[in-house]
Amino acid sequence: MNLLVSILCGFLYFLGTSRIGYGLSTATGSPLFYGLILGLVYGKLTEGLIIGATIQLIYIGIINTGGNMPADQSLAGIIAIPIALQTDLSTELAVGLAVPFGVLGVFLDQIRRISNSYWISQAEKHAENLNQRGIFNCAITYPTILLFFITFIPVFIITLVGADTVTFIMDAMPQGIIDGFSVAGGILPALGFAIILLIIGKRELMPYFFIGFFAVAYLGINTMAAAVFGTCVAAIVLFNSINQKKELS
Amino acid sequence: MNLLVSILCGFLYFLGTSRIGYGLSTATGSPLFYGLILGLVYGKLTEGLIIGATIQLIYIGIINTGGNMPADQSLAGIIAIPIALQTDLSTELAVGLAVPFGVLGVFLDQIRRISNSYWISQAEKHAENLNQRGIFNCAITYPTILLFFITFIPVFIITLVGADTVTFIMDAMPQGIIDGFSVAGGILPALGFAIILLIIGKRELMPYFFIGFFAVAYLGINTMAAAVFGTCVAAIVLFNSINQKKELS
Amino acid sequence: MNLLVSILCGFLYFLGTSRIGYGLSTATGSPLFYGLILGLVYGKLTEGLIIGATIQLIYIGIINTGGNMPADQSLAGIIAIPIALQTDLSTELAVGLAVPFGVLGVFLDQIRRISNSYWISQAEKHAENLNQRGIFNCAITYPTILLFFITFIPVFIITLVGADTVTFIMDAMPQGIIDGFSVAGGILPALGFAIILLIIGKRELMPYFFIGFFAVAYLGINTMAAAVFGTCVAAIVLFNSINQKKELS
Amino acid sequence: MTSKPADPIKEAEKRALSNKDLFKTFARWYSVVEVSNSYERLQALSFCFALSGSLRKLYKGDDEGYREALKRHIQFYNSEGTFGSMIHGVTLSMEEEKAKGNEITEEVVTGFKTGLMGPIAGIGDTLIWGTLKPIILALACSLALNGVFVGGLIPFLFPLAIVLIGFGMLKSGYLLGKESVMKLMQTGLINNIITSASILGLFMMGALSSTYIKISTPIQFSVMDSDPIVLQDILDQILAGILPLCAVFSIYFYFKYKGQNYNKLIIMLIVISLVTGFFGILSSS
Amino acid sequence: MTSKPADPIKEAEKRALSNKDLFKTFARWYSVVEVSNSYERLQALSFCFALSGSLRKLYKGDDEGYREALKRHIQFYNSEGTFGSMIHGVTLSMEEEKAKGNEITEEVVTGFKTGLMGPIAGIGDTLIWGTLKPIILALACSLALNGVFVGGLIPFLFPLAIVLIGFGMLKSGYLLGKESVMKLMQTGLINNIITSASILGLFMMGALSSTYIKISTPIQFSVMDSDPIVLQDILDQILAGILPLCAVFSIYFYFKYKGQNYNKLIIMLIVISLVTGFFGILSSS
Amino acid sequence: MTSKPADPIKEAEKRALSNKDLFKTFARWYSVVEVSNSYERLQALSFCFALSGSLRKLYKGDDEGYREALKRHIQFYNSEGTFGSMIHGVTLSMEEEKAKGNEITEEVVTGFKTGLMGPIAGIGDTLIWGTLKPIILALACSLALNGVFVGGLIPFLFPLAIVLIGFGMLKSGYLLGKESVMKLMQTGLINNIITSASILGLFMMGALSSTYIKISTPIQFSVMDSDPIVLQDILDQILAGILPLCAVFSIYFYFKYKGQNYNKLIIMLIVISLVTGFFGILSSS
Ligand SMILES: OC[C@H]1O[C@H](O)[C@@H](O)[C@@H](O)[C@@H]1O
Ligand SMILES: OC[C@H]1O[C@H](O)[C@@H](O)[C@@H](O)[C@@H]1O
Ligand SMILES: OC[C@H]1O[C@H](O)[C@@H](O)[C@@H](O)[C@@H]1O
Repeated sequence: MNLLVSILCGFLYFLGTSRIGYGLSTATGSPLFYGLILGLVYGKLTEGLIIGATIQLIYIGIINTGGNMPADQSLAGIIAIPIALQTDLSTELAVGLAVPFGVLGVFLDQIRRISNSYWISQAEKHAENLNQRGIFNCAITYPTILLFFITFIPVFIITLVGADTVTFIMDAMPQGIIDGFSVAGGILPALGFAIILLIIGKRELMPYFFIGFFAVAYLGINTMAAAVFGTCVAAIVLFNSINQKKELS
Repeated sequence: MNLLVSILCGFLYFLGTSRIGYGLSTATGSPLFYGLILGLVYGKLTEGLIIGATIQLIYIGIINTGGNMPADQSLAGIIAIPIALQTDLSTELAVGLAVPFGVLGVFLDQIRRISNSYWISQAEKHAENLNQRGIFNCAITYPTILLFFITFIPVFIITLVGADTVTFIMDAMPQGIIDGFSVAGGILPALGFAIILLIIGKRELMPYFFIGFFAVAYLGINTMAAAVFGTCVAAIVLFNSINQKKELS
Repeated sequence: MNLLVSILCGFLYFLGTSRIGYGLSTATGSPLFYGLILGLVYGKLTEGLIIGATIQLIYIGIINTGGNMPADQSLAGIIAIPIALQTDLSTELAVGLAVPFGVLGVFLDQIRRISNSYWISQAEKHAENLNQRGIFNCAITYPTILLFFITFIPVFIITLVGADTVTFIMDAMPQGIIDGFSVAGGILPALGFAIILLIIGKRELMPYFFIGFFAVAYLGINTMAAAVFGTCVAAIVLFNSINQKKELS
Repeated sequence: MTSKPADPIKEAEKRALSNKDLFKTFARWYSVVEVSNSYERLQALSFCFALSGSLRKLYKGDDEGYREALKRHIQFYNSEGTFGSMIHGVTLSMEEEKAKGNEITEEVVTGFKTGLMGPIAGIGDTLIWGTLKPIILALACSLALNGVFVGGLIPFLFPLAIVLIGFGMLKSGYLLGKESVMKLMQTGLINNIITSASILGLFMMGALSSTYIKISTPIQFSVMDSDPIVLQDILDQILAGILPLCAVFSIYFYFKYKGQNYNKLIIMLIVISLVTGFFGILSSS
Repeated sequence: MTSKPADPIKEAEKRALSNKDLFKTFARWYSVVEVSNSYERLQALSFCFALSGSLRKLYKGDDEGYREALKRHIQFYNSEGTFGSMIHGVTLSMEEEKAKGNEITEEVVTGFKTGLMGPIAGIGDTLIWGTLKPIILALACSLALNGVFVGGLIPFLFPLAIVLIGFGMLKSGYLLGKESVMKLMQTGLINNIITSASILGLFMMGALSSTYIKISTPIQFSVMDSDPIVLQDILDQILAGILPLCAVFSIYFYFKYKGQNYNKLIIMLIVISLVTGFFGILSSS
Repeated sequence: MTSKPADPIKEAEKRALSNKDLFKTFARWYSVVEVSNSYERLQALSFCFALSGSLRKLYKGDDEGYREALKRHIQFYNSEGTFGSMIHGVTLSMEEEKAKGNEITEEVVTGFKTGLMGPIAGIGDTLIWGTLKPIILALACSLALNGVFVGGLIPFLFPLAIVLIGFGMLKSGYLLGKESVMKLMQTGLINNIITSASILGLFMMGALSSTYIKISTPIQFSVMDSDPIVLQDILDQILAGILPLCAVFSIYFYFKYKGQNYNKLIIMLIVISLVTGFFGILSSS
């Protein structure tokens, strides 16, 4: 692949995992955003958006509770999208390519969090010395510099040499496997939703899940409509419970 | 009609009204089930299912409160379905044929329940003598043997000779009458629903009836969707009322 | 325009604003009704209904709280509809013609209500003299006679000479302006709805507004369906709150 | 259902005013409510006229009492005509007491009237004019737009409903009397009813807004030689009906924070429509 | 969810009847419930037969006690068979006490049975026969009408559900015993459950009415040389499903006010259908 | 609506930290929350760094106090960053007291922090990460899949919302102080809010599951020379979306009963997908 594109990818992955700005990485590191940028770069905006969104969906429900990242949507996206755009891979195969990297990225994050233990021990000393600047560096400068190496280099290398390898492999891929990846792309979003269910799914509120599910299945409403109706119902329940409390007291 | 088919019909009607297995006759005696079996026998599966379902719908809401059978779906089905399949009757005319037998079947059931009074008086004596076997026979063996004669014979005869008679009559039937039977098929299910309304239709819950009605009329949802949404709403109401009770106490 | 039609129009406007029969003027003075009558007169029933309904919609949500009329749907309708039917005006232009008269009509109503102050001072004297007949005349006869002049004459004149003027003007109207009036026709109904929101829109009930709005937008239900579902939900809420009160006491 | 209301009606037979008297009162009221409405005293004259016949009967032979009563009820009065009929009923029952010589001061009668006319106007305007009227008209419009001529007659259901409800109100007001009506107003029931009606009303306003506010944008543009991008399509994907929703809430907040100058706003809206229509920013859809 | 019910089951091991005994009792009951149903005593014989085996075990060696018990339970009994199984369970637990020599009079046992059989029939008829059965059949019909043969087998889900629920009821009746069951019946819980089930039932009846009552009118007419006006189209614009709704409520009110003579009504309906069908007033749609 | 919050803000002017100080604290926090996250102490360093500036101001001239404070806040801390900002606010208000010399022991400050960080993490993870995030991303995806480029930018609404909510939280935490916040946590209100948010969240998860889990079965078979029967058609008639629903609940129960080993499951799922896809048992639809 083009050297410049590889550099861009390395940088985008660094940006998307830098975590500067709480929740900002959710945007800057999203396959969706990568799909937009790389789609523009390759002059294939629509394809970029579609592949980006398809990969995004796999990770749509994932939460990093307690800081633990169950899968790395950014690595999945930043590897699969440019290679797919470059080699005109189908969306299904792009998913097949993305998923393993989504798993691998978790290890990179573990390296980051292990190494961060060192900086906090340093920061304690700076605190003792009332050295605000030192705390600042431990909190942001050093971890970020280290991160740059952990993130930029692997992505740069993989995207640089990956396209050829991938073309080679994909050409030999039987249709059955391609179908399998397409199933994986269809089934993996269930993971994130199941996790959220575990967190917020009180038994007595589960009917709302089913209403939402079948409102889409039978009435064909879209996501935004669901958000609107869901918000309205939630608001009614909230106001009701507040009112009731008032009446009781 | 073929002798074997008539024997089968007689037997199916006996089975469907034997009442061995509480609620089992709801399945074994359903026009739907008859439609399936007879459809297979005649090699007209689809027609059998459709006629069976159409007759079934007439009786879908009927309840035998206090053991009183308001109409006999089994007799209606077991007469109309084979004759219709044999003579290629339209579904509307099959309904027209079914309905009178649905009324007549009630008398057969009354014979059964009247005669059953005899067995219970016998059973009391067996109870006195601690004769479990005797009680068993009164509870099941004798009533069932008797039932066999009440049910098998009439159906066997009617189906044996019925087809020709029906063909003869139906050929002479003006279109206006056929239209009338078709209206009857469309209107009769209302009977069962009205009865259920009488039983469970508390005034303050009637809005749910209307929501269900118009959800189908305006949103076009099907029966299963209605069941799902209805269950969810009922569950929410149930959990709510339980919760409220908790908060009060 | 034809003299007879103009007389009819004058009379219809008088009738529609006479206010004899509380709420009756809502029907007799509605553009919808005018559209029906004038459509019949001109032999263009469908056109009359559509123009009438379109103008009606502009004023659908308007309430005369405290007797103050914010806009005069009757004058709007009785001027625009006959002229439009006579000169084959498009519905958009009919709206453009209607709206200014809807504003002007307010002044006529103000004259009426100012002059009515005189009659009440008269009526007080009759009360003193126990003169029921006198009260009657002050309450209905005199105001109605006066109203006849305020309403019949202007409408008679305008409709008599209006058509030609309008044809002249409208021929010279650029398409951009026509588009503008069409936008006005689409946006003006919002006025009435916003006013009703001001009156009944308690914050905690606003979710119902949004549910209604998006039920139409996403589920495509029509007005009647909305009325049915809304009534059911309102009834459930009512019965619930009554039940709850019972349980508490 | 039929047995319970029977009692008060029976009881009514012992009362001074017959069902026919009450109906006449209602008929007078219904006919003139708004005819003599003036800025000064609004529905005062109509109120007085409506009661005049029945009052005459109550104060039979007592001209002075009758005169006082007439003067009492030609004072300022304004409420919603349908639900407000209940006030007429209660007033008559109080006048009946008074005519019989029971101790009811003029203050009590007038106090009751003026105390209730406000709240009941609110209820009636919400239920009758803010909910029932637009629902009926909306149904009528949708039929008419489809060329069904019945649409032009449906609006007459509205005065019909008013007559039925209004007479019921007057009658029950008379039969229940002041105490019961006051009690009714104080239990939460009336609030529950208003809340439910507001739910229906708001739901309908939402539905009507969505159905009958018809604006969209015809704007299109192209990015990188792509097919023309239709802005309305994007808006629809984001939130269906976003423009009508904006319209109704813009007006709502304008009224809320800048005061309800209706005529000013209607002119502003027409100007905005002409400008945005002319320049192809908005269109009616 | 699995840990809590474990306790009473464990406890059951100290009880006279094993799980197997209970299952046998239920199997007998399930098999014969309606077979011997007579106008005179309805399910009496089935009740007696179902319990006979377990009673023998409880009154082992006490022939007199056994005889009394058999006679006690061949008396009038009628309830809904599925939920009613709970009564069997409680009865067995009371008989167990009695067999052990504890003071439980015959009146208590019979009183309990006859006291509960009515309410539980109501619950069961609502939940099992009025809600569950039509839902299952409706699903089956809609599959069959589309030619899916599974539709013909779906009705067997109904007896399956009855077996599962019924045995659960019998078991918990036996394990909980009279006091607990009475208490359960008295807390509002049972009412809440019935209310919820009625909500589901009514919702479904609405949906089924709308789906399966199929009438429309083929009437058409013309006004002023216009295109023919299709009456059904106008009805649909006014209120979708208005005719089926009228049908179900006409029958409902007929039953309510004229008594539930089913056969008379079915014949009337057929006559009406033939007439309206013949003259082209109604058609099936 | 505008008058009420005005008071505490006014009052804030008498407080040691200005609005600007608070904003700076939030900005620092917002920038670094997760950057230094370590397995050992998670957000400890970020918490300390975020407060360091404001603490300096509070302990102006009191180096020892400042040192103690810094060390106090470099201890283990983890919560959800947005709602958790309220803890920062309250902590600052307590430190302000402490700096002024009021009796607030170190234990109280730390106890408050560690006591609240858990519950607030739960709330925040539910509302912000479990509800808001997937909703925004889902909207973005559906736009992007339709080729609308704005879809790629919509995710930025998420950090925007975090900034707005988070700063509000920090500010109100500081202005309300410990007592008020504790009280707020104890009234049912917070529970009501969580319940409502969970309702929205669950509703959305249902909708998203139905929209974005895309599996179906391509299996077809024939019975008696009939047209091929498409299994998916039958499934759809039985229950729309039955396969996606099974998928999400299989995973749910796997997690629930076999522990949350995410990576193991993801690999299992891919293997299952490849096998079922290869043999034509499932397909993506
Ligand atoms: O689970 C609480 C909390 O843990 C970590 O600190 C982060 O992943 C946060 O995003 C999360 O909210
Ligand atoms: O109505 C109670 C009960 O009566 C009879 O015994 C049977 O028809 C039962 O199915 C029914 O449940
Ligand atoms: O607002 C109360 C009341 O005021 C006026 O008298 C009239 O416009 C009534 O229609 C209205 O209900």
